[in-house]
Amino acid sequence: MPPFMIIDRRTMLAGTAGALAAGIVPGALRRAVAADGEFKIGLLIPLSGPAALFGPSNQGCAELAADEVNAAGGVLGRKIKLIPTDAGAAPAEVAKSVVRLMLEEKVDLVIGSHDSAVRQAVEATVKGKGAKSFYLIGNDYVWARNSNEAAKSYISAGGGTIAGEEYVPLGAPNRFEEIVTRIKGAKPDVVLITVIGADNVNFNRAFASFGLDKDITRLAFLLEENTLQGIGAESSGNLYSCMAYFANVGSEANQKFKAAMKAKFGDKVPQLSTLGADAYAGVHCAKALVDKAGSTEAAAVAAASQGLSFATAGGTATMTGRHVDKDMYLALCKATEFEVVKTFEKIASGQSCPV
Amino acid sequence: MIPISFSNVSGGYGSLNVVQELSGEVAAGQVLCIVGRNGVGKSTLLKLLLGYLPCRSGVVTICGRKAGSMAPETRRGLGVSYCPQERPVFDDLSVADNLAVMVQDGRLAGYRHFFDLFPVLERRLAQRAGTLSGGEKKLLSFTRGLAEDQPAVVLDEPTEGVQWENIQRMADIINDRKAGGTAFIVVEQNLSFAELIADHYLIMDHGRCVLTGPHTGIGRADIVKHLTV
Amino acid sequence: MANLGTLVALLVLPFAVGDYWTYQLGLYYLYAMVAVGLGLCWGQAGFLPLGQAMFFGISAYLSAILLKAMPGSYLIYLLLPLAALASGVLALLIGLMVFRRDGGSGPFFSLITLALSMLAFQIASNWNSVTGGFNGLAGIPSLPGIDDFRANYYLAAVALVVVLTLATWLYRAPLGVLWRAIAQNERRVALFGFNPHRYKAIAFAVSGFFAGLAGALYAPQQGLVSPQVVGFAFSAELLVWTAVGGRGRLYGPVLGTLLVGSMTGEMRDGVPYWEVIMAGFFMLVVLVFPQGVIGLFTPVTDRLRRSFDRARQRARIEAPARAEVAAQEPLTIEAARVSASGINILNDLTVAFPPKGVACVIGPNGAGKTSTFNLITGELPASAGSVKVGALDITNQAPYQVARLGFGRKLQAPSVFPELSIGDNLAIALWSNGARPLDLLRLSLRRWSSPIIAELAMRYAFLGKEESPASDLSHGERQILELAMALAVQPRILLLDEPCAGLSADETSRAVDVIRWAAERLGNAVIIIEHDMALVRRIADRVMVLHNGALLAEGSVADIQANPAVQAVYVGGQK
Amino acid sequence: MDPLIITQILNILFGVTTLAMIALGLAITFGMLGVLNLAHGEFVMMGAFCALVVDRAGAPFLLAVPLALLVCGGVGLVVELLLIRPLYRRPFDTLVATWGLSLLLRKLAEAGFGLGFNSVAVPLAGTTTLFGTDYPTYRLVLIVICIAIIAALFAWYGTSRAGLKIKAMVGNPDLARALGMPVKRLATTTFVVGSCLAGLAGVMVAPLVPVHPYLGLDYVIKSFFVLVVGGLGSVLGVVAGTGVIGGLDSVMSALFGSTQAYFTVLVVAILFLWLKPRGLFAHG
Repeated sequence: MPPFMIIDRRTMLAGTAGALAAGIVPGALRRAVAADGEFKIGLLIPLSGPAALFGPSNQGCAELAADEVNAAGGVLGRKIKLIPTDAGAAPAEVAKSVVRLMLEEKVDLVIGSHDSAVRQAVEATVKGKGAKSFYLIGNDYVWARNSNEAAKSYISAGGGTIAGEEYVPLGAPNRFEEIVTRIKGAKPDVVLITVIGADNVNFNRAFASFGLDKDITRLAFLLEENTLQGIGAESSGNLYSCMAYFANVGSEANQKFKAAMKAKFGDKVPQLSTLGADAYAGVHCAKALVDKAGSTEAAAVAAASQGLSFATAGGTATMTGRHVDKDMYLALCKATEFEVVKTFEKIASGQSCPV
Repeated sequence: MIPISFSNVSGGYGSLNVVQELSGEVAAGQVLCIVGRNGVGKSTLLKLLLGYLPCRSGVVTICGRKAGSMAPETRRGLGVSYCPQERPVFDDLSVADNLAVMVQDGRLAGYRHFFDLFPVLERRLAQRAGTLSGGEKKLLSFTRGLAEDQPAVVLDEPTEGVQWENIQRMADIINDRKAGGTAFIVVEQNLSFAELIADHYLIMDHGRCVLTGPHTGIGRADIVKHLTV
Repeated sequence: MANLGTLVALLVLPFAVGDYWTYQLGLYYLYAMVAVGLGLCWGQAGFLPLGQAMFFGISAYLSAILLKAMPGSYLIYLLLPLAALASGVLALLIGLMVFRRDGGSGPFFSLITLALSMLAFQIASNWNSVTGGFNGLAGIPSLPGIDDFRANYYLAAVALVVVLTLATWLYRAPLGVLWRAIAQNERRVALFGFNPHRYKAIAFAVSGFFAGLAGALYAPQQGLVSPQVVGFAFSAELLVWTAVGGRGRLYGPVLGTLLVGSMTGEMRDGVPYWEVIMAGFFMLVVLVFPQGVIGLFTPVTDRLRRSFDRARQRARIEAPARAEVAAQEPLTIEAARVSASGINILNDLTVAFPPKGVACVIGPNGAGKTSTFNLITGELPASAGSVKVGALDITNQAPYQVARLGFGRKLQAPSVFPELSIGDNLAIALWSNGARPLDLLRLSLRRWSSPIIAELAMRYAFLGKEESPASDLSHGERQILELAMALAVQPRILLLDEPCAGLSADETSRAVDVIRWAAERLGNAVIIIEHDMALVRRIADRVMVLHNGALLAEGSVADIQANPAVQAVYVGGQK
Repeated sequence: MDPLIITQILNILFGVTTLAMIALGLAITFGMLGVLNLAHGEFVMMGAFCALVVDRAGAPFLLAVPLALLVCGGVGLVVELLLIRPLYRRPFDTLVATWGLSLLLRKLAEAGFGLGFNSVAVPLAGTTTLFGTDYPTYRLVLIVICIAIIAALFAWYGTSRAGLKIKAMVGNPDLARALGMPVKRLATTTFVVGSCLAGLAGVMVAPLVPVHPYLGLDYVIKSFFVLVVGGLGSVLGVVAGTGVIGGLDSVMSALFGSTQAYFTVLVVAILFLWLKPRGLFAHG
């Protein structure tokens, strides 16, 4: 069995890194790796392509986690060394980078970032707002369609209706005036947004410029700090985001996390977001798992995962089976900042830390 | 000052020397007619004089300046107008625009005299030049070139496809301008036209000069020998 | 030979470079296979496909679906080549459909392939049930018996060498010579009776097959196929690798892929602004080394090859002679009208050329002489009237169809293929009447010769320097070479457009001898456009005078010279 | 009429006019110089960043226009002299070289501004009521400005002496030189003008989209299709091409959805490339 694991993440933008790497690597690798000296962790982060804007945040947060782990004695007594590698390129290139980590750097572990599903949060929002009709807009690919399928079942269970559903092609230059006009005609209470990246920005800006932001609530499932920066203050009225981490989460753990980042990087703190937080959590998750299992053997790691707790930027997460239970936050956009309005505790995510 | 002179000029396309060591000149108020059958290198000589092809040897002087490797647009600035044999007009432009394109104020007033002589041009002012017949294009090109009023004018087969009465008018215009001191180099196959205007002949065959001299010194029969079948 | 060396080198390479490079190169060999196909289209046949990833990707998806449907079955080794073939057939169809249109080559073809590739990306991203949508098809099983990255490396290496060997063969075969000829002068190739569109479509099909083969192996090697493999970005990368490596040579695209691809792979993780370096590198190569990086080596390798070729002299093979034409028939043009942009070039031209002897067509500039030739060979469409050989109507047939009926033509400006050797130039003419389509894959056809060429080579020694490129020839020599090519076809009717233009008096005199010799030897009709009356007098049995797109006079040289209307046209008249 | 239908009609108008504005510069360089400038989108991107700089400095939005003209025109000048001029008549090499250029410009923008999304405040926020429907004011103004610029260019090209000279030079360069027109200098000017128009388009779209180094990629391909459909070298062609491509895109996405619209545009572009490669206004 390969002495490594991939901490999965859901794909975002062009970097389809982790999931793809997970797909290819087992076939490509069969060699055991010597395990002494430093504990090398390959860090898959987007360094090129449009998703590269998340790279510095991921890397910075992972470095902080590595520092913390090392200060606490390292993993199995060995110091962590991070080896960043580009996950922003074409799939085969990413896979190649992973293999390079295995074969050339002889890393013990590869992690990517991961985020969590938040479909339960729909229900809470619905009830809180008393919303009846929903309009769904997403990119035309698996994650958005699955999320929306789930959302639809929650909505109908709660007695709501679907006023419309739209998908725009991923990776094409999209315009949203037509869709916004249809939304305007449909007059929904809530728009559920599963478009990502630049499309997310374009949609929200068009939405607000038609003046719909005053009457219609928007709830986005993958909206983090960088994207909000693009949406801008004037277009972010009545816009909610639901994710596992926001830089503005008021929890003690996050204050500590942010202070530590500040201490480490000073003025050059990268923009904190859920993606960076995931990288931070990934390193801690790895330490906790490997320390508990006593090795990087997959079977031992799998056994160790049950009930495991580890530090994340948002607080402590616990693994149940192969899922991670962690806190989720609903945040309202105030200009270009998130203000957490509700915390859902110990939500089980769909997938995480597969071994 | 001699408007155009050239000595020992050779050149051509690729590895081919179409023109070999030709010399000649034209003084102010004179017409040099270059005569020869198709394909003997007449148009190529003009392209060498005007800078469209590089001279492989020899010197070209325009209005007292050595042309060297000057671009065609620069040579024009020295004072030479050129009416090429092929594609003589801007096909996509109207007849009026063809005439107006290089006129400072864009007005056609300066062409009055030509319109009186060639009323067909005035009738077709609004028409796209590409739709003119070959002869009409030649008239248009001739009109444009002569109206530029430069000290030297180079005409490449100006009468091709033109009706005889208009050819005679072209000759009248050239002779008028000659009297005013303009120098002309005219490549021509129509001997009747050449005889109306020429002061000197340069008769070419296979890229070389086979006969040259003043109009008065060369008999028609000598020229016809080199020209006809 | 070189490919055998390459194979050995590729097979021992893993022992030198270590595991990671072994893995990486295995992937790049697949990319290189696609790039070789791109080089074949762009560097040989002269058209640039911008969507080559599409053929790679389609085959990769097919392969992935097959592998997932029958994991572990050895039957897959039979099916994968079929997946590759599917890409090849698709390319063939696209090529046949696009090249026959008038915008078929150049930027329009490129943009069509680009748009098709974008379309393929969208289909791959949206057709969830088949392609797995945006996330692609994952968990593709390995090929049976190929269970680690080293085995995959060897498979890719062998596949690459197979592609290189196939390509070497095609480049050397008459087909490759025709491709290069098409890139240099498509019109001239058509005048030898080859349909250039079909041969370009074949080139595109071969490149599609190479890309398909790589794609079919990519799926099991990578275990994952996602829409990016059909997309534009990958196509663009292939294009740049090919351009940087050198599109004109077989090994150029391979070198480009391995060099640039691995450079980016190395720098991606380590050098912060590697893309800036790459961008500067591309621009430098394009501006300073248009031949690509391989152009730095070709002077050396070419010299080696030439000395190698000299070492083994190869005998010429006699080309099959053209089947004798039973009866000579006259060429007649009746009331033909040709016009372009509203102006009549030919005005109801009626003329009959005798089935034997030399006819000269004369007339002042713009009389329609060359247009008459273009009408006969099918390059200018007649809006009215007809062109017939005997009773056979050839009006408005495609140039290559007319050429096959036994028309030889020499164009006004010498239009030999400058970047081909003299021998290849002559061989193309021989193939035009003696080779069946499949013969074009036989290397021996490169050595064809014929008695006519042998006799011409006795008169003109330079024709015997078969290996030297036609671009080294002087203008006069090119005229003679083109004349020789037109004669080598052994045409029933030979059309010569100013065969002696630009020749010295001495050269002209020898050329006239050759034309007379050929006319007698072939016993066919020769029609010559000529201005030089001295020449006409020596050569013409009959003279036709054209004026304003119609026949003005016809007769012997003496008749014509005595005809006042003809004289008036030449001296310029007062009519 | 149903206000929603009016809104959709305005959307179509907006889509067509902005696309025409972006394609215009490309049309000029492709149509007149035969240069396939793959870096055209990056000039749009630079224009958008000029708007960002002005916005961040708190200066009036309109200041972005001269800044963009200066930056894009300057870069265009250098590029023409160093990269484009040696490659005229080598269209495939121009393609590769401008691809390299686009990479370079993107990376330079990244070095200067980072990769993150940035937003430029909409200069005329809010909506205006028109024919009984609320439409974003800035978009309305853009429609008007685009039409004005295109009409002005149309008029200028059709009637001015400079336009005449350009037409003359494109149609018959040898004769143009005989008339003393500096063909090389005009080619440089044309390229610079094309770059400036791209920059201007960038300023205009900046308040609508996330401003980031990869902005240009979205525009260049669709602009190429516009040229293909409209035919090369005429302003009328650009207008017609955007009418077909932009109009189809908008109408299809209004009626069916974005994915279908994107498919339709691709298929129509392919059909045009295949069957009518000289565009709608082919003659001769």
